Amino acid sequence: MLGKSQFDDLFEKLSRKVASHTSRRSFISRVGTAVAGAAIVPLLPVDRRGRVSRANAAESAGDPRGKWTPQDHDVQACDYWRHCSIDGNICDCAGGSLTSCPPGTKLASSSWVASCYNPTDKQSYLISYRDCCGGNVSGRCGCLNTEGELPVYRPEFGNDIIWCFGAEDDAMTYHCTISPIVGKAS
Amino acid sequence: MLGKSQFDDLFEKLSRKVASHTSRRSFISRVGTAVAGAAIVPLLPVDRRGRVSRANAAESAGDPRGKWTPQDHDVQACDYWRHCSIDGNICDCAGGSLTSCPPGTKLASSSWVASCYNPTDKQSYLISYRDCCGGNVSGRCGCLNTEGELPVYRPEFGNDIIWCFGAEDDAMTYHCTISPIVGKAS
Amino acid sequence: MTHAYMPARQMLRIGSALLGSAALAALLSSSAIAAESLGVATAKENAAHLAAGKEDEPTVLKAPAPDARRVYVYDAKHFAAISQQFVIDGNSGRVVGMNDSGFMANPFVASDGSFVGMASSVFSRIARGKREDYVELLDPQTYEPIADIALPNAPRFLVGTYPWMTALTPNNKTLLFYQFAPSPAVGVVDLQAKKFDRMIKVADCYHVFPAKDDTFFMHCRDGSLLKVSMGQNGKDETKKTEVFHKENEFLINHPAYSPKNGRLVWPTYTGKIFQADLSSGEAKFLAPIEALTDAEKKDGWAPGGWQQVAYHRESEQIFLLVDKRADHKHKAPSRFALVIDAKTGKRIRKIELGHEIDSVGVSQDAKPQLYALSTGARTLFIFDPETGKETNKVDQLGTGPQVITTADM
Amino acid sequence: MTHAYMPARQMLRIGSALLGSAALAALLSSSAIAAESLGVATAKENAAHLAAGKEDEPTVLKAPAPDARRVYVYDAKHFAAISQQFVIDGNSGRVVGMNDSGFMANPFVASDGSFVGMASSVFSRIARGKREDYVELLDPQTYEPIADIALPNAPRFLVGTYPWMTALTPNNKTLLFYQFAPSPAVGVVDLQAKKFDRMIKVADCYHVFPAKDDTFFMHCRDGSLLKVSMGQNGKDETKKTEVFHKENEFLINHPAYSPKNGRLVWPTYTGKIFQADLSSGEAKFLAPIEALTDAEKKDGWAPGGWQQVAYHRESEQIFLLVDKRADHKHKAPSRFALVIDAKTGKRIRKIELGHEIDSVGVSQDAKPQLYALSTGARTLFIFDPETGKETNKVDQLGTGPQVITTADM
Repeated sequence: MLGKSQFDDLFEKLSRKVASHTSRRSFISRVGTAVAGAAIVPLLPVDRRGRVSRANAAESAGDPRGKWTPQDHDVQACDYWRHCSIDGNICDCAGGSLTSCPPGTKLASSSWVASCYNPTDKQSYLISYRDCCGGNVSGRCGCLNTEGELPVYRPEFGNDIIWCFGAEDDAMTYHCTISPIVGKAS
Repeated sequence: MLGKSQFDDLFEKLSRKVASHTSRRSFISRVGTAVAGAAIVPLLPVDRRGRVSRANAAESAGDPRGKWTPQDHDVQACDYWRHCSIDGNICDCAGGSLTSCPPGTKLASSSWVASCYNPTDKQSYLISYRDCCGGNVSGRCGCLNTEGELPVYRPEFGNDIIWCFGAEDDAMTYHCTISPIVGKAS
Repeated sequence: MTHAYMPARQMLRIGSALLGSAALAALLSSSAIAAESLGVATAKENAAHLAAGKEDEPTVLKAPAPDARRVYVYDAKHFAAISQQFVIDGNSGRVVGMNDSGFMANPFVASDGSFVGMASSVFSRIARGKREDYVELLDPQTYEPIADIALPNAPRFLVGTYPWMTALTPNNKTLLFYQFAPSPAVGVVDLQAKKFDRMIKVADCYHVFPAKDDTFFMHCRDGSLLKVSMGQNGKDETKKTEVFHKENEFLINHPAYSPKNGRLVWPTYTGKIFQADLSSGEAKFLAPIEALTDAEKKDGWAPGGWQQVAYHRESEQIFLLVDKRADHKHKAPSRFALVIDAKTGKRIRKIELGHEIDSVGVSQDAKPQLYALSTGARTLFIFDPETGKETNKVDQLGTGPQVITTADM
Repeated sequence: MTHAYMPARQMLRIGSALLGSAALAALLSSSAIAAESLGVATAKENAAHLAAGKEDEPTVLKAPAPDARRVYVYDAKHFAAISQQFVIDGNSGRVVGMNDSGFMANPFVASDGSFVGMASSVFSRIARGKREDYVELLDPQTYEPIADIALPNAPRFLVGTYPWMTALTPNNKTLLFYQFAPSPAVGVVDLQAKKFDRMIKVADCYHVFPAKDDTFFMHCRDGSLLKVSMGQNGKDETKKTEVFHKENEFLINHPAYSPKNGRLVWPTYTGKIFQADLSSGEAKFLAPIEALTDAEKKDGWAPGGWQQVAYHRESEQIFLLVDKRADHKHKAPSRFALVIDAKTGKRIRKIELGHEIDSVGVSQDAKPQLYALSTGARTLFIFDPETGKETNKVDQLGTGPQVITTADM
């Protein structure tokens, strides 16, 4: 893990005040390198406390607008806790796993991030959603979750984007998404 | 309409005894030319009487294996009488009509044929199904009807084939199918 | 070939085996009606034609000339490598054509109806291999290609289709498109010369709102707009406006914009609507509107969907998709549309749409149609916004129809 | 991006609003189970991994080495310009990979498991423009291309996928594919040299059944087989067998065939099963079998579906999809499979599949799995053919999955 000061530095860079003066190219390469490298970099959302999802007794059954209620027992279901801001298809249903890409696809080095609440240990974690690219969309286990999802001008939290930057062969088509943890959210 | 003798001649050519000694290339060009030209050629099925569909009181509701029961009042429904051997998408739902192709597509000059029973005038007609080609499949009003449909070694009655031969620009992708009449079946 | 999908009418025939009777009744009362009446008219025509002893003469049809009620529905097919556009005549509710496109395409339509088109990307082997970005222009009645313009260096931003990431200048002569990586830029395509012109490097800003033929605006991460003046010989200039919204006022991804009068209508996640008049070539910010009352907000009301807002130029009315929803559900569909006076901020009415609606659009004629697209139902519902009544519907629109395009006529 | 399609599990959550309780119960008892258990296992693993303080290290997985129970489901997506193949491990019921292909592709798999592949066609602009036909070979564990072989002059027969229109010779070194227009021919692709070799002109015959590495058979319009001997330097010879079936005995489009023992199993529309042993390089016709009794036929029983028949080599068992049906409904799905002894013609059992099944396949191991694909339900059901019990299922298989491919291991 990076030390506190580096962490804060990164945190600051992601806020709009600093980032508006920063080339996005460098932002992407920084995120990309950090995530692809061995070091796990906690890309802390700016307003993480407000956007962390919390388990709630209110059931969302039957209502697409219902509250996000994460579970920790089925990776292939859209309400699995780590998928709290996934927009696309779960790779575990396509020959990949929760954290690895299916055969024949390319792992992107870039990602968007979210803080997701794990109902088992009651901690929030930073998920760095990585797209598996270079294949037509899998079509299996499609989900649209938007916990903490921000507009496109805050792309590091935006899940509409094809996050295939940095994939081998410049493979820019979307197949599915994995949900690895890159650190604790708090 | 062609005279009786030519009709019989064509009829003979479509039976297996003659056709097995005939190049398929010439068969296709003959069918294609005849259908594309101004003259309407009745491509009579060999065993037409057995394969002509008949209106029947038994309703097929709920059963994909139920008897074909044609109607004459809705062109966009799969059980419209002229669609008795269509396998694909009705062009009327895609910007075409019952007998013409949608804008942007190419009309094939080849076709497969079937005898369909018109419940209004209680006559059977030869339908020469023409594919509209050069566009991705329309996806609207998809139907699978197989009245009188024969195996692929009798291709003139086979509806699995992409019948885009003879379309402008050699457009060989399938968009939808039209159901023009080319003559009476008997 | 076996067909598993089937129109609603077919569903009904096998319905009893699959669905309960309540569900069946719902199907009967909704999806089947619009298409049926179209098929019925055609059947009568053809029966008369046959009875009169006339011959069928197959040909390829032309679509009727486009008017303000020509509406285009784009289906990105949930990130599939190829996609599809449905062209609909809003007057009849008839699909009059379809256009193909590649991965995450951006459709556009000329405000004078003279062409339609899209920026698109294809790959040599379905979803891998050599990538080719191009702009295709199509004749608005034959849908045959008028132009196919190569975009060098694969500059397109691949993202869930954002209508205002790709835009025509008011004179319809230039197409502007957004580039995200490797660094923010806007591509300029000269449609008259049928060639790609240049990339304009910009700051950390997004979207493209053409105000004049040589001027467009963008929205920046810091909450300002960026004015970009396209100069001769690539002498482009950029200038930021004031910051007009706070960092925690999150603007939705799909504002409404009219190049014709330069009006930008931009709601936040909570229904605060920012407006700017860009027609002069300078940004004039109008007083923000609160679409929802404090009581409604407290009760959970908020905008939601994909294209959540539409703007009718002549009447200056804003249409906003809203519903009661939990936090962070800003992309879940809505069952209601608010009609708001853009001048006064007053709510004119609240339309109960009766369906799960993801996107709205409005025709720009004097008595407009309101278009409400349900991605889940794959159906475009057409409303009379004055009465709030559903007047027509078009079903079987692909697998994930999501974007409505209308001409700024 | 908005997702309208959703897994069965998700359906359940909004189910009460859309479906009656009976339909809900049916969903609960069927579709959700298999996938759920896979997701549950993965969740446990990952929870333990996290609790142990271990880091996630994303990578790209390899599929397990293929065995006889590797089953491939091809989805032509109802004539769409691009299509998709799902690779399934029959043991676990898990999708282990997916492969992309173009318009009306033909998948094949090496009998020794050394590669998978497909003959495919793509177009430069989605569904128009320059057409390119090619054969692609893929590694059976990484699904990365091993070879991409161009087929000159666009020779492929574009038709609803017929498994036996494209076939590997027994040694897996040559791919043979059928050409329909402009005149019947069989294309020869040298997979070792990774190049197209030649077209062999043939009479008005169809299908390709490789009997030896240099010999294949076809079926002709006149009811005979055609033997084609591939000679050196393109000196090919053809010879017709006797006519073995009558003109009104219509052979279905998808027979079962084993290149390994040369057994061809070919039912008619009415369930009369012709068999030939091609292993010697000459066609030996066996006594036809009547799969259905006269009483059953009278009662409406007949075969039906897409791939209606499968053949298990070791046990010499034939699996045939049958159901009660009206005339001309030979492509409508079936709810039953007959298990027939290929030697004696005796019916061993009748399996009630409990679903609308379009295609069947069987693994070639000693205790085989019976694969039953429902295009409508987009689900592959796995049965134990001995007990007739459903043992697993794989859902969400594209939009119109239709063809099962297994290795003749």
